[in-house]
Amino acid sequence: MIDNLLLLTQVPILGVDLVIQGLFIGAIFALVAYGLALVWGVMNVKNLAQGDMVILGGYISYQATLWGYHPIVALPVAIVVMFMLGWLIYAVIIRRVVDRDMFTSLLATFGLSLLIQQILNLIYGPEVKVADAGFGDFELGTFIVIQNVRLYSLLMAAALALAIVIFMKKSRMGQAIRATAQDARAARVLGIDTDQVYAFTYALNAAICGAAGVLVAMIWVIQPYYGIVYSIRAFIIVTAAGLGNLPGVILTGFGLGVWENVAGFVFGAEFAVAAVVLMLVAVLMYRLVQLYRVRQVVR
Amino acid sequence: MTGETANVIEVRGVSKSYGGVQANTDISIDVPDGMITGLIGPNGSGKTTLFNSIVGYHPIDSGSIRFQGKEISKLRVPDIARLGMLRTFQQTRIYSKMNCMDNMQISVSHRDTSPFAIFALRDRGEIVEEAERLLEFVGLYEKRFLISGDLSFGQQKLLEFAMALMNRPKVLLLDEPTAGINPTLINGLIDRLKRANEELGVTLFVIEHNMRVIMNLAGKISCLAHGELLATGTPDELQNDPRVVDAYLGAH
Amino acid sequence: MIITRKHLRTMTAAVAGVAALGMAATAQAKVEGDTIILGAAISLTGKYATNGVHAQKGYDFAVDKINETGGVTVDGKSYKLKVVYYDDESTPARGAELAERLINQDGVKFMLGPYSSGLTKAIAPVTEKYKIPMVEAEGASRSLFTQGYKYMFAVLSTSEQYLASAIELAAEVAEKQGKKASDVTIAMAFENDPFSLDVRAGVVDDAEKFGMKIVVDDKLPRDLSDMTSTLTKVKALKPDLLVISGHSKGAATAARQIQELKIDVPMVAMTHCEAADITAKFGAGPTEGILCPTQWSETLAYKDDLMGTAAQYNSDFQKAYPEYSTVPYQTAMASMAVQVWADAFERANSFDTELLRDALADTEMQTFAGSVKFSEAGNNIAKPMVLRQIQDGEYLVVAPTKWAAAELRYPRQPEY
Amino acid sequence: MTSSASLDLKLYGVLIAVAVLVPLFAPNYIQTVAVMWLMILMAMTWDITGGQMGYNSLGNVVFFGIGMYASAIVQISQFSDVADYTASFGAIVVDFTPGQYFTGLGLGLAAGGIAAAIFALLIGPAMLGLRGPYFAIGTLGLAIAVAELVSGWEYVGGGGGISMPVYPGPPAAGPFTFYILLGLLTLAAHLFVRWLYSTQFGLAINAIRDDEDKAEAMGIHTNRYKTIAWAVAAFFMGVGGAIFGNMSGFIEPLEVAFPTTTFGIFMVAMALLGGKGTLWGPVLGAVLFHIVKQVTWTYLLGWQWVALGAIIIINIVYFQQGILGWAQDKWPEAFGLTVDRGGAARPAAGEAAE
Repeated sequence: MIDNLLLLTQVPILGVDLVIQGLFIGAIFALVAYGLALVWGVMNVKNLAQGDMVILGGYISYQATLWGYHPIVALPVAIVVMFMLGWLIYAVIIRRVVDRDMFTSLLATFGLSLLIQQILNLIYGPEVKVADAGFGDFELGTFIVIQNVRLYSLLMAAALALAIVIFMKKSRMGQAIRATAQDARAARVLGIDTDQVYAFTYALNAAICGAAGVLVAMIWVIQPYYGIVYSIRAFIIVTAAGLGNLPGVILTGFGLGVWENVAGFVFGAEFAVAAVVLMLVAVLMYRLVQLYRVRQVVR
Repeated sequence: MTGETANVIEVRGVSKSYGGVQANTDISIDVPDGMITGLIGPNGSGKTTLFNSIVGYHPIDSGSIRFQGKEISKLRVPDIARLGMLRTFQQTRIYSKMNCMDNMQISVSHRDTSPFAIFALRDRGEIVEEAERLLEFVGLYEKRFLISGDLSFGQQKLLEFAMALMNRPKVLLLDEPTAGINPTLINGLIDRLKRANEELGVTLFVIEHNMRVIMNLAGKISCLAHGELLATGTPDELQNDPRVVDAYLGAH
Repeated sequence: MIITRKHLRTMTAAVAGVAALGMAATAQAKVEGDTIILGAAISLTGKYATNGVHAQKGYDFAVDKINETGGVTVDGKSYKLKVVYYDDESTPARGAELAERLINQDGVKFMLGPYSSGLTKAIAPVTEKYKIPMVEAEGASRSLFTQGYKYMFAVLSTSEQYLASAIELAAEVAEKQGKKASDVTIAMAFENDPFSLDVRAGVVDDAEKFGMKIVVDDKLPRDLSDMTSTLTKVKALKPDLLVISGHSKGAATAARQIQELKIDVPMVAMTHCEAADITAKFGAGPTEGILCPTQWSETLAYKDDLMGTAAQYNSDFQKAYPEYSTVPYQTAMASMAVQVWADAFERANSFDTELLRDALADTEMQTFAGSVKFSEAGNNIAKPMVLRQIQDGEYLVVAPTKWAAAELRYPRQPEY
Repeated sequence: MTSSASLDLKLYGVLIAVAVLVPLFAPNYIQTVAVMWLMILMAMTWDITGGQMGYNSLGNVVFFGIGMYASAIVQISQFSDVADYTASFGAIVVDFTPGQYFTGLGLGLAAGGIAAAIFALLIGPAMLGLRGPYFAIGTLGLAIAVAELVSGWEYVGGGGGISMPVYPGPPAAGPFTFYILLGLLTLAAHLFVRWLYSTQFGLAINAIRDDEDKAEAMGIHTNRYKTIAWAVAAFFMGVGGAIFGNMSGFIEPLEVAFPTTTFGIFMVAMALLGGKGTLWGPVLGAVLFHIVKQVTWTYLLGWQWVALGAIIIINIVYFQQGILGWAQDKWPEAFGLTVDRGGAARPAAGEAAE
């Protein structure tokens, strides 16, 4: 660990590289987390199947390459397919857990996540798959190599996030979603079909995941069991940033990506996951201290 | 007026604000030992905020709160409860999946923290007797083995009251005990509150909206408006205080 | 009291269920009519499933081949082979439970190994306990062979040899260039699991032997999908040799990110290149020059009567399973294990497990995948590990010299 | 209440009968039934906090792993330096006399339980301050974090794992011993939990489940009760993990000791299936779940996990109160609950039913 820190001080450009690569990772995390924040905030569903939906999107782009298309073609396809699938999942499962206690949605979506994993495993097998985009790269200075695919992904994630924000602000459905998030009962009184809103929100989240999955397949590798990686990070980000706080989610997403990369470098790769998950526990503890109902502010 | 009686609660200059809204400003109230004291005021006048400050739900911004001469403004809810000051809730709170007897049994005072007390078997004679006596007192004896969540709202209120008595508190803070209760039953409730005060010696500090009730019940009443203490006095004094009348008329 | 009876009935039903299960499954036995039943718990799902399936296909291919050519003759009678599989879900606890189940409930007396050292470690104590001989083809960890197991035989080379040959090669190259072997610096990235750590131990031992310096020593988490931080270190420290082991997942991730970060280490060695099929995934250019240790190569000059030469096995297998563009060594090793069993049955001329164990211990045969002779500890000491290099998209043997089909290309010149 | 006591006796009788009959008549099933005992133990101890106290942990498996590793360290340090042992990759093997082995095993089991309980006492006050889903997510994170930290801890072999001391004596005796140990532990845990629920403590954790703020307002030492309840669960999980580690023979962090996404979630699913917050629900749920798992695994090879996922979803979404919860709603009298049949209760002092 000391060696690694020394190395970092000797070759400071390494730090820049780690941060840049971390930001790329973080962009994807932020996208997935934003979807989670949406379903969590609007319908109070904690979607443990979040990561598995991402992986599902990844397999859609892999399937596109099998059929001879460029994986990027799968982006709109994945958005549409996942939107419909999300709607279906809502109708069959989620509709019944929306009003239940908070633990129910966690477990039900865990079951869903098992189901998605295993079905993908049955169809595609457990092998690692990739969808190579072949976008090339460029060099920044003499040391840092930037993959164009990562840069494009970052831009696409940003564009997607922007589109969602505009949608939320301008469209009727977006306004209905925001109204429902604030007070579902009041929204119903105002004549908003909250069931429809919920279905749309969940489907929208699935579509976001699908899009993220396409990017994941082009940048990293996919495997039926990789979902949990994204689920956990999405939960960390949303827990840390809070619901309904898009800038917070995005910033935290970037922060987590960078932290994971830097921690993996400094503590050694074997502690990268631990560093991320301990961050979750630390965030929770911090919030706890904040909320702690002591008479006097905690010193 | 209460010169001879020791004050069990002394609130001095308490202020509390929530996110910019001043809920209580420089409030001082005494609750004399062994009496029933009332707290009135229009909606949003800061009554429940003051209650919450006293029982330890949130820190106060300034001022002091003493219970039996001991400063408690920095203690937390359970610690204050163990000192012998309990409160009931405006939205009645009971353990809704347990039956009435269990609700009563777990409400014994928790001052004794030895392992013997923690792991003592339930259904012990003296506790059961006490619980049955108090349930009888509030008129729920026949329903003692019902799941408490299945009781009517009024019955739940009575159960909450009985649970509080089970704890043998010195002071009981009641937040709108008659809210949501069928008006025909209110007299029975007033009667029980008075008996609890007289027979069990529990000092009561009551928030009440219903003027008829509080005039009937309390020996001394304080009135809040816009987070400030408007007046303190006997029921008669308050009823004739134009500021109080204004506050209520202005509010309605 | 209504519920009391109801309750009891439910419990009784549950008990009956457990008992019924017991009755249902004990029907099978070690030999049924003219079929010899072999048992295997193998990873058909979970993270080892890729290679688990490779192994299963290897078992099946050899079984089919043997059955087609007349089966196994024991005591004058000809028997067919059959394998009972259970899915161990890539988890050791499951594997041990399944081994018990195969032996106890299904009455299996002849075992084939699972995939991975971790699973073999979990299963070997069970087979040992019941004195059931097991021929395994996928558990290479040397810690398997220090336990004094008497009933376990491994046809493959042990794991510390996997990348050790790469270290030797690096030493050779260094000396050829007029440097000292001890000047060589090594970066290591190993998955944090029993198998990969064992490979790592072999590398560390050899590196110590030559006095080489290890400059990066990262252990990759098991659900790794990104090794940027490790490779960034490699990039900064410019070692002479980069060694990586992390099953198929690690190989795929490493191959991709080595390309992306334009790692220019002159020598890169990693396990499971073929299993992960990195040349097909990422093309010949970026993977050019990567060294891949293998238990077997179709270019080796071994042969036997059943499978023919290594090359013949290669093409026959691809005919049977067209989805394979290259045959992973896991498959070849698995086939070899079945051949060892068949040979032992014929030599022992009996189904007695003790006689079979002794016959296995005395095995001395050549197969398409190499010679077999077991040490006292049960590992195969007659078969070397070979090192192949990806040259223009082809896997060509470059070491040891005896088998070399091509010159080592050093330093590697990938096209990123 | 006496009827429920006699019912309990009968059920204990059934369990003991199963425990005795299996080795006699179905000795091949010892291993499977031993795992079933473990499943019961997991579901039951999860239910202490999950069902009875309303704190739904997704990370109780952390105690299982800590117990397992604590026992491994204690047992191995009886004869060797642990770091040397793990670094040797199994080259150090010691033949134990039964006396040595069982002394080590006894110490190991005790250490497993104690280490897990201490861990719960240390983290309890902090973690149990989290409410609702945050507690669930926090405990899940904790379990994953501990698993990863152990994976990186070279002293205990990191991701490479540890081979446990080999059971001395004839081969069939080992599983039988662990079968008995797990059976006894499960029985002891159930008796202890049953007693616990019959005390003031049981009422207190029920009160916390129903309304924690109210419980605080009534002066209950909620933090103390919560932490002790979790530590009780941790102790039994720790001993269970220690036994299971010895039974497995080889342990490693992610899949044997801290199987967060399998055992960790199964224990919740089992308790919910049988009916959480009841004494026998988790037992029933664990038995059924285990049987279903064994059957799907045998007859639906390759689809077993799909089936499992579907079962969990159906259980949660359509049948949340679980089997006993459902029965309790249907026949409340049989569970010692009284229902208002209208008119039975005397209108007390003018307080008629509203």
